[in-house]
Amino acid sequence: MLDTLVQTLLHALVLALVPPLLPGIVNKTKAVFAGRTGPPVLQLYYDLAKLAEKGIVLSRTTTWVFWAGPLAGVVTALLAGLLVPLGTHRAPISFPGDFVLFAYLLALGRFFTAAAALDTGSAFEGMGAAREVSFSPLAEPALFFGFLAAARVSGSLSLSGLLTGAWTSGWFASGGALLLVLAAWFVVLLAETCRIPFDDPNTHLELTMIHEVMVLDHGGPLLGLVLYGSSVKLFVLGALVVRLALPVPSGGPLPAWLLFGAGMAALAIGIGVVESVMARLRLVRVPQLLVTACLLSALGTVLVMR
Amino acid sequence: MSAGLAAPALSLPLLLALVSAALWSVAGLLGGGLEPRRSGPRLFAALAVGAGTVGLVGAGAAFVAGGRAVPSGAGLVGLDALSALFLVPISLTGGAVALFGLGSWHDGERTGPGRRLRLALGLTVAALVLVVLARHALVFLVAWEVMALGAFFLVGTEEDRPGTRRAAWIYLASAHLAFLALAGLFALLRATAGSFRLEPLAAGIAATPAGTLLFWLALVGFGLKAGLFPLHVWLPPAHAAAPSHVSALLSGVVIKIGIYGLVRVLSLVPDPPAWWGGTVLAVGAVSALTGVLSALGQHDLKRLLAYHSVENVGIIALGVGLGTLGRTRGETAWVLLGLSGGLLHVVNHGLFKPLLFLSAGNVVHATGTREIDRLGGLARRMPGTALAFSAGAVAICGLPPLNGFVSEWLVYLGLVSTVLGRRVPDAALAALAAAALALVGGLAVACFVKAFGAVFLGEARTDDGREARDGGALLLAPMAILGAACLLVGLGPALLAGPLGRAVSVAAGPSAAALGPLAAVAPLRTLGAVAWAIAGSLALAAFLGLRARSGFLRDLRRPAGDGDAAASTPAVTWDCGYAAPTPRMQYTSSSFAATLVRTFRGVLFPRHHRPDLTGGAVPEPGRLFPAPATFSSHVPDAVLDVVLEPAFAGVARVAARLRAIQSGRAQTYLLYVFVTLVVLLLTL
Amino acid sequence: MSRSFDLLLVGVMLLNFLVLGTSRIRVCIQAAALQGVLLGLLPLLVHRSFDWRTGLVAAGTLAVKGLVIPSLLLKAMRDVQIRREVEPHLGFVASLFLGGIGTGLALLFAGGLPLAPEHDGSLVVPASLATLLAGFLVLTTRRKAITQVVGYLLLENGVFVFGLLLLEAMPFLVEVGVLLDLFVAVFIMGIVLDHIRAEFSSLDTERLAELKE
Amino acid sequence: MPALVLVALPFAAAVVAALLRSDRARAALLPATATLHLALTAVALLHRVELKPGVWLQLDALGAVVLGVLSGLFFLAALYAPGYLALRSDRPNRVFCVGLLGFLGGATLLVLAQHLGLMWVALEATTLSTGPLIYFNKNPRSIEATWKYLMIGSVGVALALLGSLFVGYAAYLGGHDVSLVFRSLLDEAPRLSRPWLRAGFVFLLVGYGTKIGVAPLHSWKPDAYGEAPGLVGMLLAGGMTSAAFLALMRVYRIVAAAGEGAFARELLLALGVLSLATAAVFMVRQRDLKRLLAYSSVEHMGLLLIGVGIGGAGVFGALFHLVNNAFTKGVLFLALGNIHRAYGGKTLDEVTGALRRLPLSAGLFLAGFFAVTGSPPFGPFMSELTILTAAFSAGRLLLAAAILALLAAVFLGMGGTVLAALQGEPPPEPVREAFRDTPSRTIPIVLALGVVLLLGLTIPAPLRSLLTTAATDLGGKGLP
Repeated sequence: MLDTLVQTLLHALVLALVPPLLPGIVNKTKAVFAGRTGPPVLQLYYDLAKLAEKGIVLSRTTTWVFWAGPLAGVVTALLAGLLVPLGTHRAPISFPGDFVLFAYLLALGRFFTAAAALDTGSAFEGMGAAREVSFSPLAEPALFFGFLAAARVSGSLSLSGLLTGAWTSGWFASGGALLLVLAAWFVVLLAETCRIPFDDPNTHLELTMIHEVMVLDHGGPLLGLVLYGSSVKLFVLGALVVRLALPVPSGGPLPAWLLFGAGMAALAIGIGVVESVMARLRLVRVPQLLVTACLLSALGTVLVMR
Repeated sequence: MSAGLAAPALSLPLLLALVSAALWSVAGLLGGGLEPRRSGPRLFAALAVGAGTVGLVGAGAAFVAGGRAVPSGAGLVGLDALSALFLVPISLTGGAVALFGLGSWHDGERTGPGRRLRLALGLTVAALVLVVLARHALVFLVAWEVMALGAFFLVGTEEDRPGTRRAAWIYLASAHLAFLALAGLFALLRATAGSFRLEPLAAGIAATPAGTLLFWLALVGFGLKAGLFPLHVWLPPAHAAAPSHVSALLSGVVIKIGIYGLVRVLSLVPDPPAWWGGTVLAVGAVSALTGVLSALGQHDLKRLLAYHSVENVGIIALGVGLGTLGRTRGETAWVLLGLSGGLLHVVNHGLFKPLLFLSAGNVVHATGTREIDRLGGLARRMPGTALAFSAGAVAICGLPPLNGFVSEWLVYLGLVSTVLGRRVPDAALAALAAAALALVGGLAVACFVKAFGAVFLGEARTDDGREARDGGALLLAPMAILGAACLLVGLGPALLAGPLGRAVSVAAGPSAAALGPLAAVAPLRTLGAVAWAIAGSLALAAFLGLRARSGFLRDLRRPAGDGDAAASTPAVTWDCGYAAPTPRMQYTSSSFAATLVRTFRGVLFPRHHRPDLTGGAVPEPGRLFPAPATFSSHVPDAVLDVVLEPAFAGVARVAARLRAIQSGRAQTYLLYVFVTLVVLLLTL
Repeated sequence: MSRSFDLLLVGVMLLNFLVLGTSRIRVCIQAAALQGVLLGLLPLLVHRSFDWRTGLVAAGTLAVKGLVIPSLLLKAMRDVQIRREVEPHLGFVASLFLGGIGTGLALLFAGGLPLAPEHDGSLVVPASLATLLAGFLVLTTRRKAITQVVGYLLLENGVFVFGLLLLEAMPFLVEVGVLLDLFVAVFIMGIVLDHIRAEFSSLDTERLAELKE
Repeated sequence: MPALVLVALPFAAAVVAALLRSDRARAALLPATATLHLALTAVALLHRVELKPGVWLQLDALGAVVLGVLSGLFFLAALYAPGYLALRSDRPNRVFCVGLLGFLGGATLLVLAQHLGLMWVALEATTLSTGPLIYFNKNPRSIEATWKYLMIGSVGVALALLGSLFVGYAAYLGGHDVSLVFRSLLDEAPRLSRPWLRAGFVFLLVGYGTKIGVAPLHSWKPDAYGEAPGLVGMLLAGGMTSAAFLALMRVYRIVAAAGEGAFARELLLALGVLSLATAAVFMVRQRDLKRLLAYSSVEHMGLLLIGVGIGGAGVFGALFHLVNNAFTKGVLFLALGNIHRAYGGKTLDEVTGALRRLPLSAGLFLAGFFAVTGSPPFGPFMSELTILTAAFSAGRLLLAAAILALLAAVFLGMGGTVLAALQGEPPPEPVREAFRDTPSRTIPIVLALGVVLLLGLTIPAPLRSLLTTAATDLGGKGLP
């Protein structure tokens, strides 16, 4: 009981505090690849602290929706995080079919973020919003096929169950299928968190951006919320991939948490590597890549059923 | 109905329901027919609200009574949980719509249409109530046709406007086709079962050719009314042409009657073959996809909403199909989850779609246009409407914590338990359906971000909305009611477990006894708790945002311009420092959807009207600038405009050629007589 | 049935060919009239025992088919001053040819039907059907309204011929009724012809093809 | 002996009409006669007796049904007539009135006749008496229509005569004393000579089928209905067709009794389905409203044949449909007559927005349209449903499906034209005095619609038993 409580608290703390670390790792990796020193790993924390101090410049065009975007982005990402098991224990919130909630929470966040972008009435941000909501639907089936495959492997209907169970029984039974799903989910992760090859988080050519261009008009604390929210989203989706990929070692929580942490770090570095070695895709190519991801995880599902 | 009233054994709920029907018709006749000069509208609204309340009470009483009531009233009418479940949206939406109508449709210059409108409205809703109560084929058919014809007059209310007559005709044609199919269906039932009573059929009929014909007649007849792809052709034009509160009634209730009929008839069949459920499921998935895709391409706010009705009916059919498949396979979990998901979605869509149509109607009422690309920035002029629309949008996208999520979640759950099942074909079908549903969800979000953003956010693109205002309480109250209902269902799904379970056990037909409680397979309590958590944390965030920058609430009501320097610095949109942006530079809804439309051009057949660059567009020698040129694009209906119109034109041509046989010469006619004689003599 | 009876029937059939073959409307009408006269004589030969009913029928037939109707038509023809059936929809030779085929078919068809012993071997059925067909030919191929009326007469004559088989079966009232109807029918047609002439100043039915589809 | 009086009355009235001087008196004579005829009909319906052999004039169940329809329909027409004739006071109405009454007399005789030959005589009489009615408008179009009507009708009737003679000869060969009285024919049916009987039926089918107006023998219909005044169209579409159908049924009954029923039913089905198809083809984009109604009549006659062809409860459905169709056609033709008068035209080129210019008549026309296309709560729906059910019960799934499809096509064709005429903006008022709805010109329509509505809600017990008897006479059965 007490153990559960502790784990839950730990889960919440990790979920709340660790995410900004990931972009730092990613950027550091890219810097290394580029032969630069690069910003410190904790850079995002500094930025958030600074942004919290600033005032806000509000466009006269905007309404409450402009505020709702960043807030909803953060809240939904955090709530989604409560569904994904991190340590040995089940996630704080876990019930049959909670993966649907997981996906739809992210969608809720997307709804308000995109709406906030449109609230400014700027052509650029409208463009960004359009791309955001146009690409992510194509990623949804990939996500769900993965869930279905894992569910059929593990025989469980809840995220905690199917992510853990996938390992215990699945990898030996039908590893190939789960591998496909893993690949698909990695692509989804890159797409959802607006990473290369879908989007370049630190380009400044508005016409080519997706996520960044949506938040051009958010400043100060609001921008902080946006950055924090996207980092949480990265963390949560990453956790999904890591938990599917890694086992839960026996012998107490500590090794489990350590393994998980290592996995997340590895994932971040992996993203960094991808971003360093690949170029952005042309926007018209993006749907094709997403459809490919869908096919991959669909194939995985088929393999599982056989 | 008279027989129903005359009958001795009337349970209280049934009596209430019949009274509500009677009240509706009275409302129509008094409020519309013989109008006491100006008080007609008010009288109508009052009676209608009364009728709605009585109907709700009756439904509630039916649920309390256990909802397995045997048909009473001389066996002509009856009220069981299934009927009661459909009675809820009918009564609620009916009342709300009547109120809204009072707000928007009693201005002097439209009295003539107004009276006809109220008359048709009252009779239509009365007929709707009667349809769900009917336990006898003839009662069903009569009520059905009254409902269909009433809706025809409702759609044609503003027949002086361009396009309305065509829309009404398309509706009438499909309605009558549906009616013919149903007449055939019940004639077949009569012939096979030997009675016009809606009673369970003998086992084994489903396997016969008659059974197959029965299924197809039901699917076509009810599918036409429900607007399942590819039978949805009447929906978009009708919903666009009708007065907005009528559109709300159409999509909120009328098309659901198609679902009701399908569920009711399927419940009569003890042993539906697997391919029945599979077909319904597949049709549902296809409708959901095509519906949302076509919606993406629309520029007309109400057409867009209409296509979403196709989508949601598809989701409902998906659930129903899954439930039917479960009945065949004897999988209670599929039955429970599929049917309850479908039926709950019926109620939910009956709440948020009217909400959307009423707010859209408010916009149309205030701006006088349905063209999304002529609107913009209405959130500041019509905050109430904007709030209502956003709530409806969140709900219809199936996003937590509102009601749409609950029903879609149930359907997902059913699909996943099917995926876990033993039979690979079923599992594969379910997996495809689930993925399709996921895609649909994402696209719906895209579509409603577009609609909400383009209409309510940013700057006004034209002068249409300059003077727009929220309108009076009569316009806002119905939306408030519906929105509250959406939130209620979202937060307390467990409350519905009981009634829903009863309705499902009726819909599951003879095999119902085996079904366990719904809560056993679907943790609705947990879901409710989570919904509270989500709602709570969102509220908390809003509150914090409020505290942190006490500009939040003010921004809600703030007219454009004056800001609060202390809280936040007002400025123009930075827009990367772009100089002097004009409202017309905003991303339009068309460009917003362009990527997806291009991606799915294979099914959407988008049409582009490009300027002719070889002609006037290039400047002649003497002139410096090219002549002004226009570019426009639209997405036609994939069935009506792309398939049916050409097909009908072809048929008409053939018919015209055939008519040459009526040449006008007596000699030729006598020759026909002679030839007939000879041919018949040859048969000797 | 007596030999003279069959001879008369042969005459009836030959008159069909005359109607089919000629382009002169006067000849058509006179042929029809002559056919009427023959039909008037036939009943007298059916019965070995002459009774007043047969006499009346014979007289009526002679009067109506042989005299009144033809004279009506001749008058109409004179009024409108047309002599010939020009360019019919089917040529005269072809009409004759078809008429011949029709007569053959009639003989075949009649062969297939059983006859009472007393009627055995008589030409009644083939003659009636052949006349019927001839009537149809005229009705469907001729352009002048008058000619069509003649065609109708032939048709009726065909029916009448068959009626001979049932002389005693058919009650007197019906016989008379039939004659009366025929007479009135042609009379009304005559009136309409008159109106047509007044309206179009011609009896060409090509003018009467305005109502289509 | 009400039968004789029933027949005599209209003919006597016709003579009086011929002698009367004033047009108004003649117009007034019509309702009077009609009322009397209706009353006598009621009496006759109440005192029906079993068929006695050798009787020539008598009312059996089948006759009772048609006689009721006929008398009722004529009553409505007669109510409508004075108002209409007052409107057309520019032309003398002697021939018109005589024709109307002659038609009534002929039709009544036809219904009461229990003798093959007499029945034929009566039908020919009806044909001839209606010719002048079609010519009432005295313009080139109407004379053309009259000519075709007379030619085709007379030829058809001539064929029917030959058919009757064939049947007679079949009896003659049967070897008993030939009487063409139905009763004795029915009693002797098994001994009739089959080949002659079959041949006779074919001739009678073609002959009477021409009068009923089923495809491909319908060709005169659109012209006649199209050019005749509304109330004549109503009498033709509701009365003449029903009477001719009765004649065919009497023959069918003999054929069925002789054991050739299956053969006959196949022919009926073939012609019926063909009629439905033809009607559908010709209704698509039909611009002339009266011709539209004519094709609708073709369609419904086809339904009658199909009902009988199916057998069983279908026969009941067919007879019930005969009643419904007659009165529905009454609504349509009279309402359309008013619209025709108001616009001075009957095609979509002239008629638009009728609901605005002529709310009552156009509204009634719309109701009639819904009724005739088989929407509840109107009578035709009930009868069509009965026929459909019978088709399913007989296991003819394909036939039923075909009927449904053709009905759908018919609706699509008819609806397009009707709505185009009723909805929208009416053209500017014509210069001549504007036509308005008056009680005398609308009450008959309302009455007819009332009948149709009543029949849709419930079949009165007497009618039901009557139809059941008639159906059983024809080898079918009543509603279970």
